[in-house]
Amino acid sequence: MDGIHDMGGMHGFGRVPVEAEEVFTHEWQRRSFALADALAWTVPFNADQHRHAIERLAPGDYLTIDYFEKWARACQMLMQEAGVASAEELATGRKSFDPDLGEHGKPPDAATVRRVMPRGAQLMFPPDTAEPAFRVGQRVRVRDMHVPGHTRAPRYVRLREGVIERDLGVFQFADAMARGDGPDPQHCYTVAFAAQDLWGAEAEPRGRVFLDLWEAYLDPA
Amino acid sequence: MDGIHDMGGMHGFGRVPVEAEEVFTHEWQRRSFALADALAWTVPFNADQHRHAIERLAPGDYLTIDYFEKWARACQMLMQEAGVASAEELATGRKSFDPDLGEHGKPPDAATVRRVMPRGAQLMFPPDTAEPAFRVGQRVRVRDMHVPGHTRAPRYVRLREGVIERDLGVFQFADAMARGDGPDPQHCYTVAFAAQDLWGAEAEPRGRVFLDLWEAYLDPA
Amino acid sequence: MPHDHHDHDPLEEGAALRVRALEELSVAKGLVDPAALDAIVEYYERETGPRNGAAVVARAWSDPAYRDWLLRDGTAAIADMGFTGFQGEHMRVVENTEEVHNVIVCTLCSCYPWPVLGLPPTWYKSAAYRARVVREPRAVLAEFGLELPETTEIRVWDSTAEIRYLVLPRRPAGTDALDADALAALVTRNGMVGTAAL
Amino acid sequence: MPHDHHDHDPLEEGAALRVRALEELSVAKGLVDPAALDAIVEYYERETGPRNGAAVVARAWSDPAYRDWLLRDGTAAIADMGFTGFQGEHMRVVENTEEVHNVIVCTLCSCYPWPVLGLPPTWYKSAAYRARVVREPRAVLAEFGLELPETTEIRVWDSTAEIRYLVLPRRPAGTDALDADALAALVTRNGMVGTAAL
Repeated sequence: MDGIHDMGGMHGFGRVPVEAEEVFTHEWQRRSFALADALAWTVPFNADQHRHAIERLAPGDYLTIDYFEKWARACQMLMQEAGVASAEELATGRKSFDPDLGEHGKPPDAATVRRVMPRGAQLMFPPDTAEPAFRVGQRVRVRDMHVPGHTRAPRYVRLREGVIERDLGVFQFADAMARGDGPDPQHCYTVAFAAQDLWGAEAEPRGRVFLDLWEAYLDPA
Repeated sequence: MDGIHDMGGMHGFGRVPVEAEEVFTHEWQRRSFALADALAWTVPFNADQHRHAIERLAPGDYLTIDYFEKWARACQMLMQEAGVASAEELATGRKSFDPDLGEHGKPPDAATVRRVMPRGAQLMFPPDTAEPAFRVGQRVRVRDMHVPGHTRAPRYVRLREGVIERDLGVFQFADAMARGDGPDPQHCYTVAFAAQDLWGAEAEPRGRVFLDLWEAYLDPA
Repeated sequence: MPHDHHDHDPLEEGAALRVRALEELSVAKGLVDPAALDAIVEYYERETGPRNGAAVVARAWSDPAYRDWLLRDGTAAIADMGFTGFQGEHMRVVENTEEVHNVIVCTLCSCYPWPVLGLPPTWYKSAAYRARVVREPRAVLAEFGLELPETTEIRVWDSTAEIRYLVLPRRPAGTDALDADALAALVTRNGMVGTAAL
Repeated sequence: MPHDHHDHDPLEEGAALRVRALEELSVAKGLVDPAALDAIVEYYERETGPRNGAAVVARAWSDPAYRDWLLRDGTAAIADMGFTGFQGEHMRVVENTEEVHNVIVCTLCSCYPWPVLGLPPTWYKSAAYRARVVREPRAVLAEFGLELPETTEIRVWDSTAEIRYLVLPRRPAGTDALDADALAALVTRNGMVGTAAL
């Protein structure tokens, strides 16, 4: 979606709050972060779905509410959409029904999360899962996409030409994961864009911006 | 500027509040509207400068505060920038100095505004002020512009091709007017874009979007 | 209080105070004459508005020569009715037909033809309308209750420069006997923006 | 309270209550185990963070073979130090040199290499940083107090997919005698994001 989250290159945000060095300033932010992690197991949802839920917040809210409150509100959206909680329960905080957790069963305990956290997620597929359409050094152009859902090709590179800098291998595809359509494994590439091709002659002649882009986003230039 | 005001085509804003039919719901909104009109004479500022001041509000504010409060805040910005009011005066509402109104002299009285309002502004120049670079029917492409200030070519047509539908004649140029650089008179054209050229195959095959674009925004396709 | 912002916006409560303070400061500094403010509000509320546009539309429906002039030179034909002024200096009238439906927007701010329609309603200034009507006009019009045949070509006019647009709606059937005043009474603001049919 | 939002945001006051209500509801519905929440917070606060990244950097400065491995296969070389997990499954390390300065961002959200840097600071998640560093990196770096020579090529890495980035800063002069622990103490988080030099 061409949403407010896609802000790369936008003007008007003022100076960077460089002095805001902290991760958490309130205890509730820690709880919100941990809740998003833990609820992902049982609701369930994946990271792309959580990101997309944040993107779907009203743009005025997206720009003005606390980062960790956005995480919590995204969880609430996903819980309601998954049917494990009702709008009324989420508004009042009072349980009115027990969700059918089905195959997911019990929520993970401390030992389980402690074991899984250092492992992370399985995001890649064997190299022979898909042939690459592009080779390193090839010029590519970002497709003029109009994805209504989650996508990871920012507007600022759309229709722009760059060069394949690295073939990263075969990865699950965020757009498909966010739709709940499975991994749609495909090559992902690091693509180098000349700053002037993105921002015009005012940009630095030798500046470059690198993005990791799935094959579905690219055409040969 | 590629600011939050440039929202044509953005996703995430939800349904249109079709039931919000009113112009004013509070008396202070009427006063804010009239203040912007009246202050334009004496601060002074032109319509493009007032639009640009609204665009320069913090994006989170732009999306969340009342329309007529944005008008008032834009006036405050322009008053401060023109040196006719200080930040402290604007914060407290208490006068600390008399501005030098110079050539503008006294603010217009009721009879003066009543006489001028039905006349409007002089926005056009004689046809021989500038030769047109394009003719009706010609294909054009919107330049890949990176204007840090006010501009009236939305992002959603940038790099897109359209057809000159009408030569509107010679107009003052909003980008230059907003900079305070004078009118930079040039032809302005109505340009027709196929909806599918803007939004892809999901758009209607016969849909079209028309924009009025100054010559400085356009290249031959 | 159907404002184009969130219910939880705290600025709302203070806005009236802040605007009053700005007015008082501006008066104290000799920048505005309060009587001029009254005159401005009175002018736009009394002498502009959709009744002006409706009169233009009714005359165009009643007088083929006027209709042709209006479509050819909207500025002059509308000025002939006495409707002139800021945000109406250069007018173009676009005509709805059986094949074509027109709709007006200003994606970048809130440009609108003040002399013939007055100041814009809240929905016209909303982010949702501005963002969506250029991209999915049919879906937006459906939210207004206007379901157009699939065969209708939709033309969206984004008011990005100094031209202001007015839609000439289709004349309702069964109105042959009506005079201009009766016809004008049928014409709605949304009909002249293109978010309604008549 | 240096949050990335406006001082007048009314949501702030209620956020703690709302998040507590969400936790209690989630526990009541059997969706989370509160002890798991404690474990998650404790894990990320104690076992991830810039000290991990600093150890990687110090080893790369001290051991040319490790440095080569780190730049060739960041994932494996970092895993060799024991730093693995969510948001660090696939790592690339980009090296600052006299000619090249690297800086990391996630314009679309807040992707960041958790195992080696912990969770991101507020400025990294700010709209200003996300919007501006891809367009005007030199101006943004100057706001952090980092003035680069005009001849330095700036490379911006926008974390749009599953790779997470770590900047290998230049080793400060006069540190030949330092051991790995002493070197690691010189390495800052901003140095490993690219918004500071060391």
